[in-house]
Amino acid sequence: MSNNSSNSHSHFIVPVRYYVATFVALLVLTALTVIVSRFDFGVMNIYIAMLVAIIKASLVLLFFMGLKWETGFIRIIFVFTIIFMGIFLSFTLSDNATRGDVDPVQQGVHNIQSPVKPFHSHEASKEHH
Amino acid sequence: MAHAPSGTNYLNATKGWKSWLFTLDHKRIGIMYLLSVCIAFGLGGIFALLLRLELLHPGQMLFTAKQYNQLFTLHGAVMVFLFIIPSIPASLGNFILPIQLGAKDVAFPRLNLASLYIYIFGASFCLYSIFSGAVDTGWTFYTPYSTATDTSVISMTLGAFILGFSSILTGLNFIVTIHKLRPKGMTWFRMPLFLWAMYATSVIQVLATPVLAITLLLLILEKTIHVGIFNPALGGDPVLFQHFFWFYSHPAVYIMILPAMGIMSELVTTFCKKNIFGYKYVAFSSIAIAIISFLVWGHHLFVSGQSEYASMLFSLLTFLVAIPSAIKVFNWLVTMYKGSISFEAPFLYFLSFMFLFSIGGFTGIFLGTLSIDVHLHDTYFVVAHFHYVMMGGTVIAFLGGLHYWWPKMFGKMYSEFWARISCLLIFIGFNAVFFTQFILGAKGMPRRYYNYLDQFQPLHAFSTYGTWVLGTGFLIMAVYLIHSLRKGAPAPDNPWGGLTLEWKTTSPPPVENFLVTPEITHDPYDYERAGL
Amino acid sequence: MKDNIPVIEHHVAHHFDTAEQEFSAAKLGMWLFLAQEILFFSGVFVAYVIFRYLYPDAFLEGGKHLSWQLGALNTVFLIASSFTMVMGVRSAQVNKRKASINYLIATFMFALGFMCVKAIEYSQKIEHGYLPARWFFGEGASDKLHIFFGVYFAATGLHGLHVLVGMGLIAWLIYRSIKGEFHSEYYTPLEMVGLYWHLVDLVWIFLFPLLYLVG
Amino acid sequence: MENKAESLMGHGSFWLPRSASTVSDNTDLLYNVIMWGSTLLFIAIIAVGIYFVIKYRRTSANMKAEKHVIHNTTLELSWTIIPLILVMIIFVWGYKDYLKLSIPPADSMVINVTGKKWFWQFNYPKEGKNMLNEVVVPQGRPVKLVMTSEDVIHSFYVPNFRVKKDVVPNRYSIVWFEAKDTGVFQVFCTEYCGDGHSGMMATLRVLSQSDYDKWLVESELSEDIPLDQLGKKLFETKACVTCHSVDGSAKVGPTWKGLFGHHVDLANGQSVEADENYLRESMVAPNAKVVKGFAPVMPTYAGLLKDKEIAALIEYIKTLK
Repeated sequence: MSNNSSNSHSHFIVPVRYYVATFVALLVLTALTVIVSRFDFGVMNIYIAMLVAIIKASLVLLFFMGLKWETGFIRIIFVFTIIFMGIFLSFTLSDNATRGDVDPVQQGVHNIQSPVKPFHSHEASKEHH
Repeated sequence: MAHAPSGTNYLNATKGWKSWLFTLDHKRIGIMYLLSVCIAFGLGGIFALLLRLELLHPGQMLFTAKQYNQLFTLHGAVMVFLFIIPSIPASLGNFILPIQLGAKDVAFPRLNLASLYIYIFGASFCLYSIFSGAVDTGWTFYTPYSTATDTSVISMTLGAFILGFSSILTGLNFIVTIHKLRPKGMTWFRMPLFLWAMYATSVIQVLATPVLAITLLLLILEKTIHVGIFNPALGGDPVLFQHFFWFYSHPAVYIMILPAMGIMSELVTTFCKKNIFGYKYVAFSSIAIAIISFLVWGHHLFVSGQSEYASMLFSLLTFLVAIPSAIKVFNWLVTMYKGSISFEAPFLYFLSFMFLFSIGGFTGIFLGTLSIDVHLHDTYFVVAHFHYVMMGGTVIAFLGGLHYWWPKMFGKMYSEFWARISCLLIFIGFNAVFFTQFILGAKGMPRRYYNYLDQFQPLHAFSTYGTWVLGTGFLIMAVYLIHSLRKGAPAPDNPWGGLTLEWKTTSPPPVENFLVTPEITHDPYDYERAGL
Repeated sequence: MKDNIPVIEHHVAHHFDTAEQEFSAAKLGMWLFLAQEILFFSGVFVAYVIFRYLYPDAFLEGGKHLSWQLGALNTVFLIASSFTMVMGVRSAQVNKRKASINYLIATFMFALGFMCVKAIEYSQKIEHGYLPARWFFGEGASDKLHIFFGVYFAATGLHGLHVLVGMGLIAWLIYRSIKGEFHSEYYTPLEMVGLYWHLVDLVWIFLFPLLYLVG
Repeated sequence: MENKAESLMGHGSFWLPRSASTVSDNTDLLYNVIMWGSTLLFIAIIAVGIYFVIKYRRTSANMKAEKHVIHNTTLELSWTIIPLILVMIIFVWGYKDYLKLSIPPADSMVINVTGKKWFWQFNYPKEGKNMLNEVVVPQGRPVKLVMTSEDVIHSFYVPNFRVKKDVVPNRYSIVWFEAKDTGVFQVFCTEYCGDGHSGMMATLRVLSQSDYDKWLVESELSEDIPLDQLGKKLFETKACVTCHSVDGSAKVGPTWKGLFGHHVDLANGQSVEADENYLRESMVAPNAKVVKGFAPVMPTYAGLLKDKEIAALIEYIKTLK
């Protein structure tokens, strides 16, 4: 019952150069993000790291996962997924960020039982394990 | 139209228990789901009867406080996870969706069977938790109570986690089916509104349920290895758990109600012999509900310690979700205008739904209003509100759909007389049980109370008497439906005069749904064109 | 036949009209599955963001306790495995079936490398007591450090589980490829597992800087 | 002094208990507006429905639909926009009232509240008073409760004041009110917190400013009543009654009836005699010896009971033969 199975020939076959270029770009960006993180740009560090991560993720999505060649609906799914994730994140954060606006006593936690031992003089272990 | 009254159909095509357990036919899977959810409903219903019996008088009657707490938790968990969420989509949806679409099966039949077994696997975890020191946290598993209690939280959450995947896979299957298996001529706007509703439901199932999965997983991690993020003693935030939990569980409310709305659209057109009023408004309001449902979860947290700003935001968005629901109600109402209305049992369920769901909707406005929710939150008012929506809405619609498609599913007619009696009893009993609880709640009676002040006793007793009427209604239904399977008159292909595709095949349908592939050339409800 | 692999023909399931329809249905289903995977992981990311916002010190300190070198090595492993994965799929599409099998084996090996590095990392953390709160006995400047490690283990643990599942799937693909099931006419499972595998890579692309670098 | 809270069912309107704080009238007004508005709309929907159902029922003369009206944009838009406007009005109104409920006046008197399984502890930081399951406030003065929990989430709810707020462990939450009238009001816990949840109630007494001042200087214990009678009183006021019975029935904890002088089987397999020392220990370190068949859920009363009160409770237990 292999009726017109030749159909699958019509699939677009991605030229190898896209894959190689993506691969190289990902490696370069990884190196970049590691190097940048070794310098202290203050709060900018996380923004740079996230920007690079988003570029890397886009490359994987567009080329490795073939989103560049996909039709409308799959893109819509993807966009909605990201939107809902964004809503989840931003609404939850908006709660945490504005707690205590009415009365500061409502902010923060008290009396927690932390299992963390205070730091002594293990400066060496800080960087190496 | 195909006629094969004495021919083979999906029920008798193959025989033996193996032909059921290993079937890939969406209709048989739907029937097995139907059986499963009905058992779950019976179990949850018995829990409910026992709960109300305990509340007949203040003080101890049948159970200790702990047993009562376990009972209400099990009632909630069984009803939500085992019954309502899979009720319409997995049973009626599985059976009807491909047929209404004009497809031979769902897109992934093996996956469909797998979701059934995942459901049963998850359900067995839940059952196990009943017998291994039943969980007493309430179905919401709020931390830190759930991480501190010594009852079987882990097996119940694991069960719900697994059931979530059953739900995700069903939703995924339906979306792909609707996208890829529409036959020629079945354009988006020629789809019956039940399919639009199922589509919107599936979107929520796929995009919201995974958050429940991660929430429950983190809860299990919290309980076993103390990750700390939900545990205030370790610096975590229990309110964050509530955010996580309701990010799924509020959209889940729409997983429950949207398919019910889909059934209502089918019922009103068929029994009024009239095209739906405002097809596109009804269709798009389903999609609108699905999207807005993701934005409102914080209205469960108005008094939880959530920030005032976040509460304002969630209250605003909550009111927006009321609009598409209202649009649907108005459109159904006007659909009846100048129709030819007949009052068979499914239509009685439609009328009950209109009555009960409207009350559920209006009382939702009280709870969405910030200042009033402060008073009503976690009282019986909330209990009554969500029962009006979940039971008065979803369960009533489920029963309406069950009676509507019963002849199609089994090829047998049930007793119309007893169906009307039972519908009436359910309607009266339901209102007796739950309308009373609105008054109790507004007066200040908190929910999840094992014991209560003597002054609340008369109303509690009245509510309990109502459950007996309600229970009788369901008992009668069980009897006449089972009786119809053995002794019922054979059903014609189209007993109600419906126009959607399921009525164009035999009752029960053949294995591949249609003997002749149907041609679709016009609207699903075009009674004018059909000349009926 | 260029390769000495038998060709097993694929039969289109009865409810589909064409192989094309079947393929596109599978692909759509897979993307929906990936959507739910993303939202599944979103829980961990939300937890990360919230607690990073609440306890910035703990998260800055926590990142310093992790080895960025091992993290970077793992990133390279996953990127490389993603590359070999697409090449594996592509080779099957153009009927280079031996090459396809070799690429799949390479993917598997990179994944194994990832898990080995992960094991080294975990054992180091365990040694120093940087564990979720129940067993946490490490030292730190911030008293919320255990929260960082709670998130770290939840996130990397779930990701690691996904890698393990992916390895199982790839092994299964290798077996089926050797049997000759995949060729230019039929390679749906290859493509689907490929998509899954890239998602695992995608999650790591975010976890790596968030946990290891921005400390 | 009358200690029983006023009836929630007996006073107030059909729907709501009597409104007794300065903000509760706002809540009630909006409640009634929504209630009457919804009722009218609901009746309208049902009336139209019933009219259609009767008018267009299937008869031999009406075998098919008379006319197929299938869309009307004006109608659709009007029943989208009008409800939208209505709910937006309600939203803004509710939000404004909510802000009033949320923001305590700057000159509020502060009482610290601790929720525990299963009682409420009230501490007056300035006045130095400690109370259990009972709180006394002056009339006409804003009171701010700064609340926290020692175990799980509880919720502080006074129906007559229309205020409620969850009480979360390791965090502080606030609720405030200003009582209009004097009286005794019911306090509930409304966040499920376990076996004693429904017993976790307190009473809130509102006194006129002069009575309140008098109450402040009054000594907590009246010296002249016998110890066992004092113990009986404490059994109620210190929330022992939530978990223990005096009639032989088992509640969350074991009964006190016939307890004194008898042997008690413990969860660890041992058995002890219930003498004074055992009873005292069970109050200040309840989890040291847990009775067989019961969960170790009792909080410690160390610091909550004075020596004399412990002695009084022991005397009371002795009387329960």
